[in-house]
Amino acid sequence: MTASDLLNRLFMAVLTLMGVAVIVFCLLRIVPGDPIAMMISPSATPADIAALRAHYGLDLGLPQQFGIWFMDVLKGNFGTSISQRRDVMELIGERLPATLELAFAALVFGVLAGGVIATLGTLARRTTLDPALDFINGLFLAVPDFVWALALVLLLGVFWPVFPLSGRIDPTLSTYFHTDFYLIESLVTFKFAAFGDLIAHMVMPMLALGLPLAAIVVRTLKEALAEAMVQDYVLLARLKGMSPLRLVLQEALRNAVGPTLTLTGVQFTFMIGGTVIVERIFSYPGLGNMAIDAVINRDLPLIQGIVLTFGAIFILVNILVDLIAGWLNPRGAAHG
Amino acid sequence: MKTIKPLLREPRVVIAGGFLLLLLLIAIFAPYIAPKDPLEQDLMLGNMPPVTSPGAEPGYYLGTDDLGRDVLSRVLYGSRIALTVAFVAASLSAVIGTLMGLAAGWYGGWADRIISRLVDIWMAFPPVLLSVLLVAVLGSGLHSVIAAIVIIDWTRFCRVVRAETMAQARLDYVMAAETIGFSRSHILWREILPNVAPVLIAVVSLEMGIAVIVEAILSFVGLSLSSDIPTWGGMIAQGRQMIHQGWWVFVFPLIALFATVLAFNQLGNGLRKALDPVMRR
Amino acid sequence: MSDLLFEARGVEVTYGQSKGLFGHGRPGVRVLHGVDLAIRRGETVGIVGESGSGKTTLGRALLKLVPVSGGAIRFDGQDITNLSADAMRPLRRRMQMIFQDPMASLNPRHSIRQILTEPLILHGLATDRRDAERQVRAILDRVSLPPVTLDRAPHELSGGQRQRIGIARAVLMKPDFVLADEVVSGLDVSTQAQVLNILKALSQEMGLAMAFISHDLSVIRAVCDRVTVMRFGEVVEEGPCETVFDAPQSHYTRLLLDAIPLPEIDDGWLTRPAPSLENAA
Amino acid sequence: MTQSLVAIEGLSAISTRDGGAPVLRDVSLTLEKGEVRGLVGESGAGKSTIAKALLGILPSTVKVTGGFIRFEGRDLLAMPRRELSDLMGREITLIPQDPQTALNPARRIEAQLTDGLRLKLGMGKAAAHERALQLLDEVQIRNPERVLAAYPHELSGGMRQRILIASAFALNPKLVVADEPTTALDVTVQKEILRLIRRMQEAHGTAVIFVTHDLGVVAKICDRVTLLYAGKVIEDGATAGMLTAPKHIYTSALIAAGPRYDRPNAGLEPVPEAVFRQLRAEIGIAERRV
Repeated sequence: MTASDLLNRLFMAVLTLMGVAVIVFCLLRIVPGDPIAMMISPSATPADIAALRAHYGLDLGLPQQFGIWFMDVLKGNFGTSISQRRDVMELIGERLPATLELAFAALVFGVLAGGVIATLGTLARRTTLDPALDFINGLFLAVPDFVWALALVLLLGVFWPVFPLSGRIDPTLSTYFHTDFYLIESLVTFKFAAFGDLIAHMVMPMLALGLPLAAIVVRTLKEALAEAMVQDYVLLARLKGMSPLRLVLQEALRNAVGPTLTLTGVQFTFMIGGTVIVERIFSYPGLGNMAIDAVINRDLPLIQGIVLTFGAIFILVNILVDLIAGWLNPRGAAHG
Repeated sequence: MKTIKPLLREPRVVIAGGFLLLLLLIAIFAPYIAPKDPLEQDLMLGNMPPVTSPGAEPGYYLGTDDLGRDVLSRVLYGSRIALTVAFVAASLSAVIGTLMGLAAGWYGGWADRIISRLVDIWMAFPPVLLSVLLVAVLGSGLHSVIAAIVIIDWTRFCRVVRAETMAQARLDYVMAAETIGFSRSHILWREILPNVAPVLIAVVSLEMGIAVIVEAILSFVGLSLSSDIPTWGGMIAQGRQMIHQGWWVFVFPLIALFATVLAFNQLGNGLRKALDPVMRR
Repeated sequence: MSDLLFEARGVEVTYGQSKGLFGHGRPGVRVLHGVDLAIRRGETVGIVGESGSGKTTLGRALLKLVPVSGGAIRFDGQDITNLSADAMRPLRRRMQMIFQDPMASLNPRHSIRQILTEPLILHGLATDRRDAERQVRAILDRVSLPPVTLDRAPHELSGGQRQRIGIARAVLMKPDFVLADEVVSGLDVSTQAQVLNILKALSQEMGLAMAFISHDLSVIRAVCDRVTVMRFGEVVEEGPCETVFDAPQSHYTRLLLDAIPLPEIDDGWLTRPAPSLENAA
Repeated sequence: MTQSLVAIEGLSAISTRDGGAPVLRDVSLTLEKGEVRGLVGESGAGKSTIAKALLGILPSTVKVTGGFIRFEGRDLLAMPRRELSDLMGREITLIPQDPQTALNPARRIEAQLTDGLRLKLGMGKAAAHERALQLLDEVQIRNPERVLAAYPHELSGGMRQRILIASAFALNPKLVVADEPTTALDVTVQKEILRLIRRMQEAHGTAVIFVTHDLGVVAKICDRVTLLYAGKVIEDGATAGMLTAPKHIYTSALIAAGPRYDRPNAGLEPVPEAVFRQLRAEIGIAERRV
């Protein structure tokens, strides 16, 4: 990707985010149910309500509301949450690290598990293990994160209760954290008890998100590897006496990661989207869980802030994936 | 007839299709099959386990929930909502998404630029959050659930159809049709669409599975339908609350959900393989 | 009426040009640098060159299947350089094309009957379906294929059979001009001879003008009246076959001819130095 | 009588995918040290299957049903896996058809060219580098250092094929199997590559099995040639003899079918259906269904 390509991408990203902003703004103005009505006491007078409406800018016309809100967003001001009466950015800042830690853990799990299984499957080509693996993987591909999460609740939470069913960390473990990246912080500050507890809480949501990703990685990578393995260069390397494992890792893998990476990037964004429901199921205090509460409470500023945050993350991931793919592919320069 | 035969040779199509057909019959004839009224409460018979466990109440094969409602009947009735949402939402989003995808992939230019940008914007929303938001906006009820799914998932068809149309458009048979003098729209509908159809049909089937899941998620969050109507997602949410008192309220609708999604998925993949006319050499 | 059917002057084609929002966009690659070509009625002109010579692009530019960025193309006295796709359509019947890969150029979802009869009906060349069927059967006989072929799908035929369908589709339109792009490069020698003979005989019977693109000078000599030798998007040499083959003027043509291995023993051929060339690649 | 380098005796094989259809029918041929032997035929003749059998890389869908392939007297088909893989790449090597797919796009030329030297001969990095430079010089590549550091996509098709030839001759093999090595190339490049293969073969005293469908190429590079049809040897002998005085009617029909730029009025005679009928009768294939 050349510098001007990157500029183009960034410009498009800004356009997309603006589109997201417009849509979410318009959508929220037609929400039935008055957010003000939910936050006031029954004894409030109409004057109190009007004052509150004016306070949140709800008495202005839609275009003005959008204009004011959008200018504020550009300044990094997402407004104040109606239900929690706190700064939206602050709330997001508190919850986002939990979601990011979960998503990255699931990404690492999915890619590692998928990569290892795809490599083993490729080594086992032309044995009975291979079609069996494809069949099982086909089943895994069909199960979405929501169903995984529920199945895990049942299996590892109830029938064989090895992992805690909800939350991010045991509240009795009153460890004080300086940042909201608990997992990373506990690791670098050697708080191993906290680290272990964080991991135990994370295992189930991570599996629910990571298993579908792993299945996709297995399929894509295996197909790409199979395609590479029948190329003449692999045949020549085999004739030169290269071992099967080296054939896969050295000859085929590097040519197979390109297509896999692009697809994994797309799936990663889907997976971040999946955190919303998975966090809900495990009462994991992340951004997605807060988002659903915000919708239920009709907390417009908070919803807007969260949706834009998710949008920005998705777009950023996509650009990153393109950058990595361009850097991995030595032919990219010749094509550009 | 010519197209049926290869379908029957694909085991995934036969097994998954057979299961879904059975499910459809159950949904249609639920009032005749279900042993109890799914809404009938009997607080004396709350939290009864399935018949295999000790202390079960005869006649309540899969046990009862905390309000004494028959789990089996509720699971059977739940298939009605699931399949309605699956068929209606998937067909509607398929029609909208396919039209958009064909326009973008074949006519290109401004149509493509606008549609692709729309899809990009759509892809920047987390789908679950957007569906929750949409149902909040539209108000709960079956129509809202279907509308939310269509509004979100037309992009899935649009992306697949656009990419496939562009791939087909590069093949020589399209250029051949052009040299013969067929109009652009003739080439699109008569030459390209039949070749896009296998992938499209497969995605429709996959989308049906996704729609079932989305409905379940919305019910789980408590936004889909009123609790009077038995839905798998609603039962799962209810079962999740009382999972330590009785696992059966949670497990059976989950199994029904899982089997249905798996069947739509396998049917889709089987169809994609069976409908490919050319065995690649 | 002029006896010139196709006339191309200074044709330029540039691929991959794009405008970017930032920077300069992509300049694109120019693959044709001002090519002249003239094809008379009833005449077969060979276009020969190695990979990257632009021969295929030239053929497609004549038929306006790729955008032309410079020069002018006249067909039967009419300037078609800037005709829109709609304005081109009535002319399409008169200029047909036979493709290199007959599998890719036949719609895999259509039967041979559909592929051959639909164009006849589109252009009103047949009064009704029965008339179309009659004409199609006659042409099948002419390309030595049995009538049962009509009910086959493209992938059920062999390569040589498919290519004969390709020829049949082109000549059924009773065109004035046929573009044949590497039509035998995928075929075995025995099949190649049959296909070329059919093509040659049909073009003579129907008084067809033909542009015959090939990398194989021997094939060109067997089929063509005149030949244009191309290299790097330019014409290197042009003339009647006897002149170009028996007394080539350019070094490049001589180099090409010398490099062809003839099936006869010539011990010195391998070691003999090639005719000198100023800028050998 | 001295022992032939390669002796194929009564080799038969079937395709398991195609309902057990024979792909090789009782094929016998010999190859002497240092000679270039052409395997020629149209598609489906089985020439490529023989090449793959020699390299021990038959696809899983092809099953050998009888016969031997002896390399210096040892039966390749019965050889233990270990011994076979030691032989391949050292004594028997391959020049593949398509230089586009025969070099790994993700690895530099040096790594790919020295694989064999390091894996089979256990050469160190520096020694392998020296040998690679020598090899590139042998196949007339100028500025070899730059080529060694390059990725395949930075080189032309002809250049890549030269590297593949250098790689095939790197370990002084006794037999090189060239599987349609010039089919994907332009005609001017083809001539250079043919010349190069011949020169390398003579310099190293290597025997070459040259698979091609082009009788012209056979005429220019092969000492002897075997013509196949549907997995059966139709004619076998010195190249000059076969081209000037073919013994089988199919051979002469095939020669007459090819057009020639120097004889505008000859060639282009389709192989008569009677010839195919005779071939099928000789081989024992049932009449084709239409």
